[in-house]
Amino acid sequence: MADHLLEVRNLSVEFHTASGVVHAVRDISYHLDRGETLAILGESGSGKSVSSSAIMNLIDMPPGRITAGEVLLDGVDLFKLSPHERRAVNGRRIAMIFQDPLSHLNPVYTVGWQIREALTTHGADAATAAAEALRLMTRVGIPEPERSLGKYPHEFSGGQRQRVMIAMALALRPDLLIADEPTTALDVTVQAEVLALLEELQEETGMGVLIITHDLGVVAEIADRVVVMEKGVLVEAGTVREVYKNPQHPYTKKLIAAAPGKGEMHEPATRAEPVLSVRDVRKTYGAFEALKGVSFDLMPGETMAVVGESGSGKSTLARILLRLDEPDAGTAHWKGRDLFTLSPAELYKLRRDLQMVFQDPTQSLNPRMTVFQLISEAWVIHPDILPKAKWRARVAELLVQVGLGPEHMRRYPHQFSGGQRQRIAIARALALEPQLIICDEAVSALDVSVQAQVITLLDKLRREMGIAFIFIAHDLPVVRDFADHVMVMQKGDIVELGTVREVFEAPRQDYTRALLSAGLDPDPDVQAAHRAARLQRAAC
Amino acid sequence: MPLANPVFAGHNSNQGGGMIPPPGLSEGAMLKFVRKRAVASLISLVGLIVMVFFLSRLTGDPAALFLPVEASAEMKQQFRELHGLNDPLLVQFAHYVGDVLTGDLGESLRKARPALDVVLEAFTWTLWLAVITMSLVTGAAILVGSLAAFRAGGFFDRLSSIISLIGASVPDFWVAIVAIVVFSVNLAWLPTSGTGSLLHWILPIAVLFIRPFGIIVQVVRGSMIGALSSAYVKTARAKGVKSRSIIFVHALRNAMLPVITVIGDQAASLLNGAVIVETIFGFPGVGKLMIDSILQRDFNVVLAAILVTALAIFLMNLLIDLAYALLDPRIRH
Amino acid sequence: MTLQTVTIVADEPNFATRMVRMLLADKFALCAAIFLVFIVILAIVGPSWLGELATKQNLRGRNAAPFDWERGWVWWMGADALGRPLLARIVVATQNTLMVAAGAVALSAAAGTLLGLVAGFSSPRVNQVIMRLADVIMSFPSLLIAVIVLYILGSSILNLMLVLAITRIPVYLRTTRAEVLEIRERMFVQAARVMGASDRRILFRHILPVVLPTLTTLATLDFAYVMLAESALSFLGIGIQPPEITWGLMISQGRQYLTNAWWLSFWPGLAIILTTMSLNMLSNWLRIALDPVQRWRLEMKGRKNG
Amino acid sequence: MKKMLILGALMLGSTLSTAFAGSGPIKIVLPEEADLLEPCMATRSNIGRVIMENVSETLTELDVRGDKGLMPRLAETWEQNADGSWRFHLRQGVKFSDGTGFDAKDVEHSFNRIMSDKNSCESRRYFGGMTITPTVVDDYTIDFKADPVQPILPLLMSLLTIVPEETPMEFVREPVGTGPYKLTDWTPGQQIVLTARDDYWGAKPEVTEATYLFRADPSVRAAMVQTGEADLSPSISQLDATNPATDFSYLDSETVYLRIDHNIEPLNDVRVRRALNLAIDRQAFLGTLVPEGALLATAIVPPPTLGWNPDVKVFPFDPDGARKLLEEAKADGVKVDTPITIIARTANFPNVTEIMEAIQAQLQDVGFKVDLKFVEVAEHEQYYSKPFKEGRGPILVAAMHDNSKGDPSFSMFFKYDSEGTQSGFSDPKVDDLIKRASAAVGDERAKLWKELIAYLHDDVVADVLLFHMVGFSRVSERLDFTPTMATNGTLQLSEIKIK
Repeated sequence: MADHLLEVRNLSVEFHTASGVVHAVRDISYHLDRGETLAILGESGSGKSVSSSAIMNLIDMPPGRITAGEVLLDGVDLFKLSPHERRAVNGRRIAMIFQDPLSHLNPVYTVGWQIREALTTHGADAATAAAEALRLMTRVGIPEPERSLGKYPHEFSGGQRQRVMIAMALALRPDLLIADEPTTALDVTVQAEVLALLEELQEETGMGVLIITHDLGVVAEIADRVVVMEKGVLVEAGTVREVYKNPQHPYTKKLIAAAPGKGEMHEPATRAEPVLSVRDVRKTYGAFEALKGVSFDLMPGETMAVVGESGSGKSTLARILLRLDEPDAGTAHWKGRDLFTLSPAELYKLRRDLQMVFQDPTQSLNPRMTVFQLISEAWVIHPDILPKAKWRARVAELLVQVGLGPEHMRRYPHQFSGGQRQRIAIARALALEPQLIICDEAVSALDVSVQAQVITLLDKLRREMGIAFIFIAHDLPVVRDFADHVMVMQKGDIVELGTVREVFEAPRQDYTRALLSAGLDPDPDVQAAHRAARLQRAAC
Repeated sequence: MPLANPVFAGHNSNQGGGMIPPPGLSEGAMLKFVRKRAVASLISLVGLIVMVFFLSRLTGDPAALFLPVEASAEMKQQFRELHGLNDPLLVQFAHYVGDVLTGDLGESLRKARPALDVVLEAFTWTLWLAVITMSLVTGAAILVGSLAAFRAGGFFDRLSSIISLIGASVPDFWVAIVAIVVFSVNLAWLPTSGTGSLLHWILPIAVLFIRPFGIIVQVVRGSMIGALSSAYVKTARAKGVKSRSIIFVHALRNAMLPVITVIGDQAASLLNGAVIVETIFGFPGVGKLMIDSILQRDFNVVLAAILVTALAIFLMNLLIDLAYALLDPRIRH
Repeated sequence: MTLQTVTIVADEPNFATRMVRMLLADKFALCAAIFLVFIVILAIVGPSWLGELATKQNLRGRNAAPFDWERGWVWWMGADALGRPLLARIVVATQNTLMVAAGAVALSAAAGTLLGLVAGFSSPRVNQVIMRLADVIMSFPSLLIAVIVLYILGSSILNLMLVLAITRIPVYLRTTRAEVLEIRERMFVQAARVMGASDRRILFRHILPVVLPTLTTLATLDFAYVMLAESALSFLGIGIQPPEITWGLMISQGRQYLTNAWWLSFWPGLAIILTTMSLNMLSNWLRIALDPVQRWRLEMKGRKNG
Repeated sequence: MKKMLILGALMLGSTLSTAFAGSGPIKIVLPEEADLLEPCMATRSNIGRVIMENVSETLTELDVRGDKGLMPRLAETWEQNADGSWRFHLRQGVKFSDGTGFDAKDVEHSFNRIMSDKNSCESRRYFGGMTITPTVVDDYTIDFKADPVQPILPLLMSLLTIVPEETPMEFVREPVGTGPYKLTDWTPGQQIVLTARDDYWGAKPEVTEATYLFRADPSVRAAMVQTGEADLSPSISQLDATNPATDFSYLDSETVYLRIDHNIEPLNDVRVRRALNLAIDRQAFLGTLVPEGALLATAIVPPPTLGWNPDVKVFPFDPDGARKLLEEAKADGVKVDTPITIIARTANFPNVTEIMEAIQAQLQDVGFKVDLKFVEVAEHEQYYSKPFKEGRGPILVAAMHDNSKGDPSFSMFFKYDSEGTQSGFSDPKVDDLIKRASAAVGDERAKLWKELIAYLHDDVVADVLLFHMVGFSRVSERLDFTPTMATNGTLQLSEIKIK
């Protein structure tokens, strides 16, 4: 038994919340050896992070409570250690990196200070710590390591910040590294790099890695074994291959099925008169060129996917088309009228045609309005659409249309899950009977299974109502099943524009190819092949 | 969770209360910011002077107060003539502005000496009182608030919140008088009032201490609870950092921004003079001077006092901006 | 990291029920609320109930000591310098005291919030004008404003309200403006804009409700502050003038007797302390109760207790 | 408590032997800081208590301790010339604290200075309504010619502080005088220090140095003497005056009264005015809201004043009589139901609020409708002094009047003459009596004042006279000092002995 590096036995943790006691994890057990990578796979609310928090002593008690179980590190039960001994374990024997490095790094201290602190906390003297910090920064591949030590977290890019986190975590060569969604907020290309770095370091140090993720691709890329969690319960465990190829539990099956990028690709209809015609739109913020002359056409009922990494200008484009921001130059003709020269009154009329669904429904729905108020607000603003007497019936109709029920009308957004909230946001957009909906990362924040459902909903609306979509995403697989045309953006420029098949099967630009190959495939075999190809390319 | 677009990150910047310099500025822009603030303050200052000048003159005739009730009409007339109070208000104002621009803030009617001298003398005392009190308050409130936040809901938290609640709820003149009765008269530990030795400072400072302490403790506590539950504290715990260091090194510096704002507000009200404490303890500060001067319709002193304190508050606000930048590198550049 | 294991799509209890439940969960706040309700009732019925008794003078029975259980209950707190029962006077004074404070808070909150909304949402020029105005009031020592305005207008309950309100406007103004600047960039405001909502609608339907809890908390705290400020004005002799009475006035009248008849200023002082403390406690509770992120603390406790 | 108080007035002359007299510095705590130390402003109490007769001296001095009347100070003798002017023979060998000698030119300059329009000297007011020309006869003799002739000119000279002739017309901050002390330190807001002069012409005082401190709060002042932080506080609150060993009360020359505005109905009716007087239970205030030692007033001036009339009796407390008078007036069509407003000044004198509230209650008790309004000093002044506002209702102005000068002329003209700034009525007989009394001397003068006082009180019922107030001092046991009526305005350090 004691020969495992880490062993979690029959762990149960509960939390006291507003809605009563929540059993965050119930009776879960798993183990991890040196040099091995174990993935805990689960969607939000599955309790996948709870066991790691218990291992790191990060559960706030109250409201949390560990009701049963033990966590053995080399056979020693961590729960039985004195606080002092327990603290000595953290950082030294077990280290952890987190999903959002910007908020997990202290914003007011330099990264050098923070790395050195990890060392000095466990007894290193200042000089050693300084030298070691520099070595670590160099090792994780931060450019200009010496100067970078004096910089603050906000001065780095997202990928670099995660590298800093890794440097800090590995400062004391821990036996175990817990990585909680380490690449979730990163662009695909950066994600690949960070995962590669993790693997390299694991090989160097022989540590065990516990990776917590919702992404099957990440599991396929990095893990040896995987445990799947649903609602606090461990439903399936095994090697990555076994679980993917031969899932036993229905939940696992559902997860695997929901992974995007496997359906039929759309064949766009023959080109008609474009409903939206964008020409040479430019926008700068200070010295930063957000859009460098963007032009494209959108046909009625067609879906244009806009894909690009952060900073590519795709969100700016959305805001400008909706006049939430003013362009510096360019035109955008909607049914023959230039959107950018409309007077406020004309704009008000046109708002009905153009609607938007935002990335984060938690933030785009006013928390103090009921669902009914949220949806019917459209008719308060545009009273000529619908007489007040019919509002209730129409809201019910819309809710059914997006897969919710009329009984949800009186509730507040926070009572719904993320996917349900996004459905409400879509219902709100539909209330104005628009002809174009711009979806800005509308599914990025959602779990995979929910993502699939929302996309299915959007697809249905397109087919039934003939609505055109501009669908902005940072992830290529997501748009594969849904888009007619794909526009790839990089640093304010369109680098590639074509039908979905052209872009996915015969990309013309290196950048597109890089994006495609950096994307992680949930199938471990496919992903292994991708990886081999990538390594080969890198070797050349 | 939200994938913040860096383009909008600058755009969304908080300009809370016009206090925090917008982020994303270079060092040179900081100077520009200071200059902009100075201009804004100058406008406010001019507005203040205009307002005080005319409002105070609506409160009555200084002659009636300076001279005894039996004074004849001619004496009053002659007094007004002597001090230029017979001119139309606008003419008086023009004279005043002209004098101020040449650095002359006028004479005190009551004291027959330059108003600025009178004010600066008093302001020195107020400044010291404010600086010492605020230093003590800040130190104590941070310590107590942080510890309370660390074990939120615990015994110390409850105790400190009750104490700070009482502190924020007691009329200060009441405390002042009771303190004199107890500590000076009955126990004879401290002098009742006045200035002279260091001992004289204890009671006024102690009384002034109470309310800002009560308020700041609560702000520190709230802000620290937020900071202690933040992600970077989790990181620090994962690194095995000691609790003391987590509180006072990791969380505190992050929690200080809202605290500094409140400290600024409280310090500003102390700089405006602690009228009641000054009155009771016979402390020659600017607050009592201001009230006495308006009671006596000694307008030049009132105006000079307003001018001096407003300038001091402006400088303090600049210092606070500087402190923001010192504490938070995101604001700094 | 959020722990939303189960999606509760059950109907939540309505606002009032929920607030009552959360109030029951916090013993301190509950006591505070009960005390305040009691005080408000006294304020309403006090003058008509005990008005006569509170003004009946008896020079021979001046400064009668408290705790004389043999006399009627109104005498339990002793009598003032004119032999009037202190307890009755405190009850009668409640109305003026609360009226001044409530009036001042309501006025300043309304004016400050409105100006703050406008400043945060309109052109930079309007914003500048409003902010400079706030600066002027801020750098005007509040007691000095009070003295000057009360001298010009004369001292009455209404003017006192007005003066205290003026000095507190910037507090609301600055808070509202800062919040508006932040909230107007939030996604749901953008969403409303995309729907074509007018500025007014965005301001009052979307932004104001979000700012309101902060302002409510602030106003509760300010209520306490204003009561203390009123008593400070009385101390300086420029507040409410007899025969009107407020707690603050009673303290300042009684303070000269502090060494030989402590009860004259002690009881009204206690009334102020208890009321302001209750308000402070209630505001602490409100800050949590109105914050969706923190609310669970109270709801959880309520469940455990009930 | 009442028994513990010792009436200062009764203690006069009973000072213990000064066999073991010591000398040394003392500290005095005053309620209000002297904002100026200008000799010509010494008639104002906050200034006078510091410099009057300590730094700056006068030609004559009124004895308020005993009954010596007007005593010589810088003038050794004086007499009236045939033309009605007065001649003063000055003391020789007197030096100012700046070393210059004192002579008639200094007196002339001092007088011209207070009359100058380059300053706002307060003492000028005592010379209003007359033209006075000083003429230097020789170095140590000076004539003052007054038009009209002033019988009390030597008394007026007790209000003229003498400064060296080099003194500028504008206000000075460093007073130079001939007194036993000179100003050695003045830290505004904190303290003023006077030090005894070696070259003073008179007897050397026991107090070698006096430090003046300033505290607004009366209980703090009392506490300071108790704790030894100060040796003398000339004014403390009645409530704090509980220690018979240190606390003295003294008749302080302040008279509290309600000035009646006779011009407005119903106050124009003498029955109504009498009813006001009968309705007030003055006796009930004594020992309660007003200190026990206070006297019920029958005149605007306190008893030691020339012409005070012992035959005038205080109005009895007779609510029924008051009601009857009111009914009579009402029957004659006087609108007695008109609300009358009492205007009082905030913090005018101790317990002003309570006293006024009690008076309000007593007046209401007999059927008056009375409002009470407290105003601040500047507004009070508008109600108190002419020109009165048009359209005002019937008002009673509660006021306190100070006359420690020994002669009623300082009060009568202002308060009762048709031309007087605070006069609420116009009566030819009163005007005539004031005029005649002011011009008279000796017994004739006293008789006329007496007549006036009786006429005002009994026939005109000019106002509601209330109390001659009592002040309280706390004196450290190491001092031998008894405060007197004059303590309100002056505090002669040379009168303070150290045990």
